[in-house]
Amino acid sequence: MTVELSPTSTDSRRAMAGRLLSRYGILLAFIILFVVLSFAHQNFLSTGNITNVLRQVSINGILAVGMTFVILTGGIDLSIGSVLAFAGIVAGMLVTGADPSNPALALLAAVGVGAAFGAVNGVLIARFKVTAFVASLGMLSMARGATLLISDGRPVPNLSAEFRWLGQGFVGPIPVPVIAFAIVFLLAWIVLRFTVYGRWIYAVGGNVRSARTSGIPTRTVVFSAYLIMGALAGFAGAILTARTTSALPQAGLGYELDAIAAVVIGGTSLVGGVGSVVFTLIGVLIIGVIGNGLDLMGVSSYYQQIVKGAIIVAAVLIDRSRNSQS
Amino acid sequence: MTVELSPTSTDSRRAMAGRLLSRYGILLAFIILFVVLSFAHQNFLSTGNITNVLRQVSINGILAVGMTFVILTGGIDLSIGSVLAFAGIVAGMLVTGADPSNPALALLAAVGVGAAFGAVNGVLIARFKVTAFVASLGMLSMARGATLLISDGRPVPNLSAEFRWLGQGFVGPIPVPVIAFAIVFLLAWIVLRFTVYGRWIYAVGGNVRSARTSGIPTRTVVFSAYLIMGALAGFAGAILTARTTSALPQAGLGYELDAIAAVVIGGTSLVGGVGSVVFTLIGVLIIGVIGNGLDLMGVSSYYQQIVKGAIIVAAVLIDRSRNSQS
Amino acid sequence: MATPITTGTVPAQDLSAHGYAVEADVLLAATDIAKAFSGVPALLDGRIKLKRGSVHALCGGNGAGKSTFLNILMGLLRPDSGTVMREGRVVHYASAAEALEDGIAIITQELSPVLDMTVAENIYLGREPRRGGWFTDTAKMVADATALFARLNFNIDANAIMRDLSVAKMQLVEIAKAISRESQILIMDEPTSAIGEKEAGTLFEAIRSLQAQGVGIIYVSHRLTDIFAIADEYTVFRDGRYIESGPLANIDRQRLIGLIVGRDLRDQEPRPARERSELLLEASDYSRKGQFEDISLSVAKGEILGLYGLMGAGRSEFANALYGNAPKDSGSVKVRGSALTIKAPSDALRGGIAMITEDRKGTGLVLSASVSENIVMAALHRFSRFGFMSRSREFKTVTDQIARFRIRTASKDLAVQNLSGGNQQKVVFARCVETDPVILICDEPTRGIDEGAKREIYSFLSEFAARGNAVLMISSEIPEILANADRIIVFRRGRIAGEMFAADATQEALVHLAS
Amino acid sequence: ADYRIAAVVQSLDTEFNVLWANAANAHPLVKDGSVELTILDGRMDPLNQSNQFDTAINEKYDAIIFVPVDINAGNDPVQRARDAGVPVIGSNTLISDTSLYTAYISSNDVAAGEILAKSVVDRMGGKGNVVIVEGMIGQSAQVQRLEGIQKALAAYPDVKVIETRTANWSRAESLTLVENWLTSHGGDIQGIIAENDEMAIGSLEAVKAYGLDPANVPVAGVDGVTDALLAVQRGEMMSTLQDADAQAQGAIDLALAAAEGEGYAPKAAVWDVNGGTLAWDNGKGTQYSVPWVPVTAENVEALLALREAK
Ligand SMILES: Nc1ncnc2c1ncn2[C@@H]1O[C@H](COP(=O)(O)OP(=O)(O)OP(=O)(O)O)[C@@H](O)[C@H]1O
Ligand SMILES: Nc1ncnc2c1ncn2[C@@H]1O[C@H](COP(=O)(O)OP(=O)(O)OP(=O)(O)O)[C@@H](O)[C@H]1O
Ligand SMILES: [Mg+2]
Ligand SMILES: [Mg+2]
Repeated sequence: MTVELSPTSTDSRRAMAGRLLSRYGILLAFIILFVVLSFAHQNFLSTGNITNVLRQVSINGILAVGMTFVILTGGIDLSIGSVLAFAGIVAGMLVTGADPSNPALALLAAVGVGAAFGAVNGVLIARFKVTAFVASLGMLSMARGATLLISDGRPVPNLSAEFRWLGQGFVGPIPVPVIAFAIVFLLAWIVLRFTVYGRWIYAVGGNVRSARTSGIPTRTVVFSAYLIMGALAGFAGAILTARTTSALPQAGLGYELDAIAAVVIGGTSLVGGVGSVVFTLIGVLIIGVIGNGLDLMGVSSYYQQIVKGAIIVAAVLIDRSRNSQS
Repeated sequence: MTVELSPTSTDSRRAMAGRLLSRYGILLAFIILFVVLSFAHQNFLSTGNITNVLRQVSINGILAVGMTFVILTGGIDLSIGSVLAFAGIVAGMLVTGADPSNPALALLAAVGVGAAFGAVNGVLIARFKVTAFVASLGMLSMARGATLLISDGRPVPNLSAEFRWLGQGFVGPIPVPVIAFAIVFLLAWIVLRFTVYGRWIYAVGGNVRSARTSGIPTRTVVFSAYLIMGALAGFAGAILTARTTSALPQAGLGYELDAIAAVVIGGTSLVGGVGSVVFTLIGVLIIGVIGNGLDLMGVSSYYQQIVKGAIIVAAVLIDRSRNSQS
Repeated sequence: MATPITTGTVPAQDLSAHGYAVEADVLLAATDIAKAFSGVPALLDGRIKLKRGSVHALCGGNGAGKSTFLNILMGLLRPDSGTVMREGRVVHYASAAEALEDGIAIITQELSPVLDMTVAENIYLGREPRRGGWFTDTAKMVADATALFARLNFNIDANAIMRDLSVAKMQLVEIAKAISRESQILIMDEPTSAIGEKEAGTLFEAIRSLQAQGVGIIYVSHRLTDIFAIADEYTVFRDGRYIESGPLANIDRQRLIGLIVGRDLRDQEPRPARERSELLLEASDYSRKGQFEDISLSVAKGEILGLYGLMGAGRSEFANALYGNAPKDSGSVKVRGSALTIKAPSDALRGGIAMITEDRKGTGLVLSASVSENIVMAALHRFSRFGFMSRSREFKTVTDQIARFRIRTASKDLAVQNLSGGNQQKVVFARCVETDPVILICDEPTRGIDEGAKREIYSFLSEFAARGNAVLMISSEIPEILANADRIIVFRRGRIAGEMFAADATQEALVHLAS
Repeated sequence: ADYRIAAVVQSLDTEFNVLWANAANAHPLVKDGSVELTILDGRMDPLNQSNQFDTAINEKYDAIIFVPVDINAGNDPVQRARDAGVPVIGSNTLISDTSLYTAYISSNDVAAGEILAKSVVDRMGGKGNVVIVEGMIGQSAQVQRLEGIQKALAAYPDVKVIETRTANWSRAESLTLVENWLTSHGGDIQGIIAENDEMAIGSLEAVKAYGLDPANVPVAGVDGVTDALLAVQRGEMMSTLQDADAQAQGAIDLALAAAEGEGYAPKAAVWDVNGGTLAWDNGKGTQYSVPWVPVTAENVEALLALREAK
């Protein structure tokens, strides 16, 4: 017994180190990017800019956290941009006009509406076994149509100042959206890492049939992931609306791609079962920092797209090259 | 021995029959849609309209055929819209001005340029193991930037009439783009169904490890799928350019989603290894017929999006409900 | 020959002293092969010398490095060091394709067929019969596959989709596939772990005829009976090291086990005869069209009920239906006399029923999750408070289980897909034990498990039952079922063909009932 | 209905197009049902618009009103309609070969660019650094407004353009972009020229969030969307109204004139507003230019009231 055990324990430490390095390859890529940008532009590291970057990534960050749940179960949600817009309009309608509602109520309504859309996705996918791609693509179209319909295609202006604080306010030196993102991130991290429910999410994504054999309520787990995603899309919609000062029916176009990209750049597998919200955070920051850095340096629109694409690929290449021993 | 054989073979035949029915659930959905639309609008079945629909779907059809190859290997290509635009500009530049090139040459150039982009995707994905999603997302951005750069963000007008024939001409009563799509479709069908290479595409998507153990050059196969996709995106770019009469730098925005949707609605699994280009054709037709039918009936844009989303989900639901025995 | 038990390594030049034939007869020779995974050595000193026309048994406990070694020979893995010689040439295969080209074929331990292709397509994967250079000759492919099955006496429809086959049949397809390559060297990594004895017999016939044609076969199995039936040479690995090799004629079963396990094994105590008392599990009228019909059985407190049958007899399907993992047309179950509705495995688990499924990759493990996560997965409520995992409780339990079942793993946080096959099976076992069941259904529980660990599992089952629980054990190994069950029910074509007490049962009687 | 008219528009998820569509639906003859108006949403894709032309031609509509996504790609569908004998009336943006149109009614985007740039630069006192936030590259509004901006700036040698970048017509994108510019240039930006109102509003928010007084950093946009009118009312930005009513309802009258021929009397109320600069000309003209209306502190209340009424 001891004979077998002794090599194992030192080995396990070495294996651990190797795994950490390879898993954090994407962190390395981020650090390189960060250092390069710090040298490239003197203002990059200024408090003002760091605050900016964090505020800019917060919407995508909230969405990407939700997307992490969905992708961990092996699914995908393309509808979030439209759901975000719908929830934003709903929140906006509540806080405009002569007698605006309490902003908390509007926020709650947005989250609720988002969750309702998420629930429809969840039922279609978990109960009726419609491919996640198709179900959420259909929902993308439906939610956008519904958004345009209730708003008549026009922004909802004149939102109450209390509500706008959600997007534009500060708590001390920290913008409110950043705080919102931080809270969402922390909660997600705790849930995925320390709770039974988190284990279920990973198990279902890793192998549904095995998860079922182990007595895990797989349908409910899959459903809940879309519910969470929807609620977070609604939450992000309220905050985005507060930030853009009116509720815009065309808000959120293409946001799903950015959220998925953040998750995938972080290294979470689209197949499900592998990944972490911490990596998603790194992915979100990479995307945000690239955009900010290129704007700061005044790179022209054309080159910006080329450079942005190249950096994304390079970041993932750095990650993979550290990973390719096996 | 014989005792065991009898149940197995009838079972397998029954399973086969079930699978056929369930596989053609999507065809059933399409037929229902088709019949409903024929009753809903008297012109839907007119030759003119059928020709229209076919011409309208041909670009997405060509892209979706390429996407079928990629998705069968378990991959995805998000870059096709941008690659299409780039190839279109290249073709356009060749056939404009005082001394326009031969349209065949321009077509070839577009295909070549598309294939080159596809090759870069293929190398990143097959050789460097970058996730297909990330690699092609990076390429989406890079190709669009490059397109804007070479065109200086402006359309290339005044293409030669010979070249425009590719998009606007007819052979007998049939529009040239429809013929192009038909040829691409037939070739793809033959390749995927009857050739050894086709088997390999399925094998790689079904189980890479097993394919590798069996001596299939898996990397080359994966690479080739992106190469084909790129070439077809280039081809589609040339035809689109000929059809819109000038080469547009912003062409193809979001086309990847339509192509993927067609493939997935057809029932080809995003996991790879299962599906067929025939189902992709049905998916392409469903998307095309919905758009055309709703336009014919003059459904307003907002409702159109809602109805479109609902029909897509319904079509897949019909498909799945026939499939839920297992 | 009285070679003393060597526990160290034998220098290479000494190999000739062990009765090895002249080099001309050697198809494949490998020396000093080492391989580590992210710094953890899996194989330190792998060696083999395979002769033409010989069946060479490669023996070793779970995690000894056998599969790693064979995958290296096949070009599926790159060794860190060592030499492989193929008929005198030093070779470095960069891929399986090159090894195949060089006349080596493998049946890997982890079955990985292309599930959505037909049987024939799987068999001829990568070397499809062609027509006109580019086109697949499907008709020929199917005809060839059918002829192949006829020759091997396997009962498989060449047109069936792989996904629809049972694990056992998939394994037969893999065997047929490897044989059909007509290679000079055939590597078989536990080819019989999932199939019944009858099919194993068929396989042995095929092996003998290949042997007669001069093919060299490396054969890995934990069924020592099989090894003694078919092999003529052996090589033993232990903990990644080469231990000993020689002609099988010179070694007896007891000593071979000693070499493999590296310690003494106590003999299995025969199960004491016992009275049937209170019924714990009563299943009545289970049917599903085409799979199993009118199955009624009961298991008493303290009893181990064995289910025997030929491949495809419907035992697994019945057990899965009982557990809620597969649909049924009819059937009801009582636990301790009160009815239990089982619609999903969670219902069964709540009622105190746990199951080890036959297909550990498909329905057993979450391969991407760690050893620890897999072990606690079915009983998370026991490791949590208010929905939060208790890491310390998890750590303690997992450490205990790893020691108890001798799971050889670099760390409890290693993804379970990196474990050797036998160790994966032990993880499944540990998980079921953690649910603290009253009734344990185990379908081929010792599949791929080494002799040492098998004993542990048998004694665990015996103690488990003795504590007032019940076990429903499905096994295709007659000696296993005879030694461990109290009572045996035999399935034939989806129906119960008969029932007998283990004490009265014999091999012949069981086979007679089953076929 | 007596006549069936199809309107092929750019995209119904931008406010200006929605205002346009609402105005079209408010045309007296559409309202009373004697004209059946079908609005086809081009979803910002020239190919889609081309397909919709085919549908409209095949459906034998009496006339088509066209708001093209792309100047060049719009020519061919119009040619096809013309070949099929369906009159096409251009509205809002144009195609490069306007001779294909039966008639068109639009506002000159080059002129808009000039007004836009001038308004900002004048508020800057004719000197300082400006940034330009562009629309989606390649679209005619972007190309022509930029042309106008550059034309106007040529007259101000002391004005320096320090950044030019696209924000794709989007408020959220321009918000981020201008935030980043303010970081990199500190307070060194004296004026912001945005090619539409959405982006101007995003820029304005960034300016305010950076702690600058919008009075010191003039921001201007084009279109006169509701949020812009509100911002003008607050004195925070400048905008120029593009008259969607005139463009949409005028186009319908022109289409009906083409379909009915001689003697059609226009029904829309747009022909005599704005000081009579838009003359009906018996419906025989081929080009009608709708003047831009600079939004000022004086007219903004009235414009907002008009908007509320709809
Ligand atoms: N990819 C991998 N990463 C980490 N460790 C691995 C990997 N593959 C194998 N190992 C380890 O290498 C050791 C040898 O495994 P191997 O599969 O060769 O054993 P084996 O002799 O075939 O056992 P079994 O009889 O159970 O199949 C095991 O401890 C296993 O955990
Ligand atoms: N996944 C499956 N899909 C379809 N048919 C299956 C599947 N698994 C098994 N079968 C079929 O069900 C029947 C019963 O198989 P089952 O696996 O229950 O038998 P068994 O007695 O457990 O034998 P063994 O497991 O040893 O093969 C066989 O005809 C088999 O081919
Ligand atoms: Mg092994
Ligand atoms: Mg079985």
